Amino acid sequence: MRGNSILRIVGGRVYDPANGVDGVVRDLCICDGKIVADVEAGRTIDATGMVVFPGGVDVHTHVAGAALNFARAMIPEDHRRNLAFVRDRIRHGGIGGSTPTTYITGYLYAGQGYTTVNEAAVPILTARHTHEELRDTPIIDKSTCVLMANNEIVLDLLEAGEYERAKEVVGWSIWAAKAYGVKAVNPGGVTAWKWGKDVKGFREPVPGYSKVTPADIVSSLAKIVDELRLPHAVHLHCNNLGAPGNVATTLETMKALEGSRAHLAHLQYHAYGGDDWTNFRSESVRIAEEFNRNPNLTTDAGAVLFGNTVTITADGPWQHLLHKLTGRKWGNIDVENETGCGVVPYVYKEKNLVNAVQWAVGLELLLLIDDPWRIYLTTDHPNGAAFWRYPEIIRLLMDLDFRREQIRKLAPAALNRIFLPELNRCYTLYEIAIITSAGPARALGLANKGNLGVGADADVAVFNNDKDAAKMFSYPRYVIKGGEIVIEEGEIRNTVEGKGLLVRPHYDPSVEDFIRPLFEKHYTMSFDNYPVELERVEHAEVRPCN
Amino acid sequence: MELTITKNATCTFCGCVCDDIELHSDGERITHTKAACVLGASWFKNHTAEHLYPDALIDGKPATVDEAIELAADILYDADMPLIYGLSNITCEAQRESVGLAEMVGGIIDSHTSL
Amino acid sequence: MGGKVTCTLGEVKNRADLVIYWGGNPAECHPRHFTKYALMPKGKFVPNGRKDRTMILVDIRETPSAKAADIFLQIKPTKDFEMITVLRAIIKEQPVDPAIVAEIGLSLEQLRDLADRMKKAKFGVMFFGMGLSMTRGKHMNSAALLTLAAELNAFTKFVAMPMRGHGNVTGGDVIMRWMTGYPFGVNLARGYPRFNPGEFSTIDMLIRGDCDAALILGADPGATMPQPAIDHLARVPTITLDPKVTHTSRISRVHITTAVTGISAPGTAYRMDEIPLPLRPALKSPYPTDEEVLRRIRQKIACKPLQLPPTVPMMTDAE
Amino acid sequence: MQLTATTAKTVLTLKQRPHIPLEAEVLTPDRLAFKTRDEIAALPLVLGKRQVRVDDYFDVEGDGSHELEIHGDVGRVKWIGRGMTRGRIVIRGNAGMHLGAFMSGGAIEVDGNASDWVGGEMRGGLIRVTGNAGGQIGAAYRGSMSGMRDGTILIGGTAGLEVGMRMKRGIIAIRGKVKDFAGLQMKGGTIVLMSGAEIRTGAWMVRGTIISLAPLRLLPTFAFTSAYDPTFLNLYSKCLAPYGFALPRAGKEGIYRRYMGDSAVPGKGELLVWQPNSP
Repeated sequence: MRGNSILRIVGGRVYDPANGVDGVVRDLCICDGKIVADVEAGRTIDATGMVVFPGGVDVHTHVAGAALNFARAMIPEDHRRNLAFVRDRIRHGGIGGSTPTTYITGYLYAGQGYTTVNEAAVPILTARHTHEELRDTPIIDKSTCVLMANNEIVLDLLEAGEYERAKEVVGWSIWAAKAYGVKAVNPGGVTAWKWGKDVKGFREPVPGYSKVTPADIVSSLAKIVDELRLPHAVHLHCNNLGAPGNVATTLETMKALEGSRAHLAHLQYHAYGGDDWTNFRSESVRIAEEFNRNPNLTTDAGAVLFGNTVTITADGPWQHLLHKLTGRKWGNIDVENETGCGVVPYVYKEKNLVNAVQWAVGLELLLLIDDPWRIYLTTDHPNGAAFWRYPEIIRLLMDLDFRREQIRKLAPAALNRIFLPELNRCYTLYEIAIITSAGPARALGLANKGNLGVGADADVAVFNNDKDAAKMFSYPRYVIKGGEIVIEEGEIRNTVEGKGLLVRPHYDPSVEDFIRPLFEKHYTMSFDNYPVELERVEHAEVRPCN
Repeated sequence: MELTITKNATCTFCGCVCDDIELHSDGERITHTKAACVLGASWFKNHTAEHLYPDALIDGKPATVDEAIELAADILYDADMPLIYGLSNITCEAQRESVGLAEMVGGIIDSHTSL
Repeated sequence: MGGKVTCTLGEVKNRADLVIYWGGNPAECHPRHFTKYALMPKGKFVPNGRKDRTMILVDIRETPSAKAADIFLQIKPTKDFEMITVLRAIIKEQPVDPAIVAEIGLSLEQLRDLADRMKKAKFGVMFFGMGLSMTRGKHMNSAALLTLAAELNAFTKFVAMPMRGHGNVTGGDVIMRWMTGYPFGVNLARGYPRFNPGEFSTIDMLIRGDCDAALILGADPGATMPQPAIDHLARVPTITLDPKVTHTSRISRVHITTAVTGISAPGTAYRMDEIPLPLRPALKSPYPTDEEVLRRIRQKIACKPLQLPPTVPMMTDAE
Repeated sequence: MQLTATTAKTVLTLKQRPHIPLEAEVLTPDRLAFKTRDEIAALPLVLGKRQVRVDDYFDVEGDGSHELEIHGDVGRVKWIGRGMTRGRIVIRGNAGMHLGAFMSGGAIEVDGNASDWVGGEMRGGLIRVTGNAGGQIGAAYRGSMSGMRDGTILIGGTAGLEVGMRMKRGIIAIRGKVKDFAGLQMKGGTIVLMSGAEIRTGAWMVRGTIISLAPLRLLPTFAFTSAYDPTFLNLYSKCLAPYGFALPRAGKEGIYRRYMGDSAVPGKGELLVWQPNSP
């Protein structure tokens, strides 16, 4: 696992925001998989004229597990439309496109300089499956977030006012799923979907409950995550995703958090105004202003790019609506007592007003939120676009002329619904290094990632300094993962195995005596077969909670 | 023979894959099942740890596993279009190996699902 | 093709007040489906278990499962697709031709009553078996049922699920999906996965003679497939891995005896609702596991000169 | 040296029938037109996992041209004419799967039988088969939203399942009887069934027209609307007549009964079933 090669990368312009290093030409030394102060002997990589970044970190993506794998089978046409990957001496073959197969996912992430990803939605019930897929996802390190905001044991406890016990259950569940963090998707809404409904108001009881509201679920889970001292804040997919006028819910959610840490996932999908699809518009300014005022929050863009993709989310009711709106095929799996998931193929079109607004909102949030340490580059892969299209977004952020050119392609009627044409901010390379690596690593509480300081993991990406940022970030010259060169001259040279990152929060083991009878009553498998054994996580690294 | 009890065992006879079965075994055979249905119980009792079949056969004659593996590798390697089929009554771990093998020998892999 | 609207079995246990079995005989083929998962258990929202549920069986003959049904709808053979298509029209209040409906073997009133029960259910589920998916119409029959279930969500909550037969067949689908993007019938000859049922599915391939070697494991096609398919298996060098010497073993060049899944071979298996479960073998086998044999075959091949796929350009739909 | 396509034909003659299917998407006028005989002979085909050359399986006569003639039973040779945009392919013998799939122009003529997926997702051009064909003619590949988007497919014999599945435009005419699910989920275009079909014709169709000169067993989700003389059939008659597909006009000999469906969708497709006047 741990790289044993000795490397010295010389002459590169280093961007290491975690250590305040902004484009300084300096050597980087690597030994035993870590960044070290100096090395003797070993291989030298001449990076003169190139740009050196810490390996990318994706704070929110869907790359493995039952829902994504369900989507794979649903879209053979997408597989055929995109170039596949042909097996060679080093690489396995597989499918690219919107839902790449597991090996290809690892190659594609590494192939754009990313070395750590967070799979954002894992039910406990199928966590075993997710970990099996992640084991077949090479090169990158992987963490997972376990779905808790529609877990009926937790919701029933919150309804009964048993917060402390809910906390124990969450702690137990994280360890059972061998997860790293806690995900909340449409709090209460997926439970309601089990009866074909959605939650009505943020402060109205969840259908089927008399007291507990989405607001209660959000604030309780945020508090629980803080009290369990998880390295990553509650990872929150707010209610009302995608809906016109959902800005109100998002603002209310920020308020309900009352200063607790939270990571608001794919904020783009939660920043819309209007009452219906006809007057749908961007509310990125209001969202960004409120967000800027709340230092307890981090977020990721969930940006959209035009083209074909497939949408996958635990947000079942939204997916049914999307299916009805588009007439495209629809997949849905409800997972007993825990969550659900919906799958609908989708195409974002420049000439579609709603899509144009969505495209703009993602970029607007990235440009309007003033602290790059608190907003990260994502597309909510594959929902907004496949992750391998990140370099296109980087170009849109860095290159004002290019951005204007793209804005001109939008339906003219979209222009008075968005703010993007008025925004002139351009990202610097330093800021790109923050939103793609140092920032998300910090949000995940991974001090040894997104960091080129001595002692950090030797996950490094070296890029040509190309004027076209999309090209630059699509073809790294070198990618080093855990001290091993995995990409050289844009080609995969080595497919090392990645680590599984997880936490073991403190909880009272006797909570099992509480869960077991409930489980036996409401589930259909044996309780003893439910938790994933630690050996099932390949190269598991249990990270501290403090 | 000493009796061993296995709890929460999983039955793979049918697609229900019930995982609440208790198995009592004497080391050679499963002597008793709890919670299994008729089909499951007979499935468990039908398979023993005895050496009832030859390790391997080549052209119908007993052979060693090594010889059989060697020949199997030659056949799949030399074929232009090998087919790997079945995958129902095997573990996921074996299924994963099967897909890897199919990739390696450039073949087609298929299961009962295609029927 | 359309998608699929489904759930894990615990959702059925906790919520389903309308349970429909279509073209299957769980009483004999999946005996605990009634008792452990779908019909008898008391669930969170169906506290009285069986009493809180209505069970409807649709089949072409009266099987022992009919005894467990509240309503048994016996239809004429090969009329499933017609019946489902009519139900799709009825739930949308679209016209149907009563004279042709009669050919299904049910009256229009019976079908209207069924549609009505479906719409009025709080949580409906349709389990379908090989009586649907393996009879005339095949994948279109399954697609029809899945579409009906999806469309019922305009009125209430409804899901559908295939009653997968053989042990871990579901695991095969799941793993092929993550490794190749497709659930079965995957052609890897060109170094990347290709999928086209009918072209790359086993029976068709064997009958046309499209393969020149075969490895069979976890199945006994020599006992179950049509004779022309078996003949081709006998014609080409075939390798069989099985805990017993099977019909297929007898027409094979190579047979290797392996340990029994879940009894003497450890690992994982997927339930029909795609929940992975660990296996806890109770016996030690004198034989190697399938996994081990496969790994050793791969190791042997790895010692030979590497076979790389053809270098011709990839076929994509985009060109 | 600038090569120009000659007016002469390129002739490939099958030397040996492959023991497993041979994939030959390279055999299109577009790819061959500007190549020499030797270059054509060296072009790659795929036999299972192996790469072979055209001349491993074919004798090659003539340089590349827009006119490709293939002799021999190429019933196991797949993807001939894939994506072709121009020129002509004549096959004197049976043709394998996916003949003319994705083609957008030119013509393919088969003097023999063809297999499944003739003209799969084709965009234009003409495919004519004198013998029988398999299933999924002009159909959508798995998961695709639509099948053929334009062009003409004419089959002299019978055809299999799912003819014209999800087709959007274009014409498919079949002289022999076809199997189940003709016009499945059809979105537009026209299917002419000179000898009718087995069952489930027009299942789940949204739009488009299926004309049958033989009685059909209808799904219960089609409703009779009228008996009439569809004047637009003249157009089809003119277009199809040269190939021997004559559509009778309503009048003394009979009339077309029009049904609309599939109400399960609900769709507005039409089935026109010829009803001869009883003598």
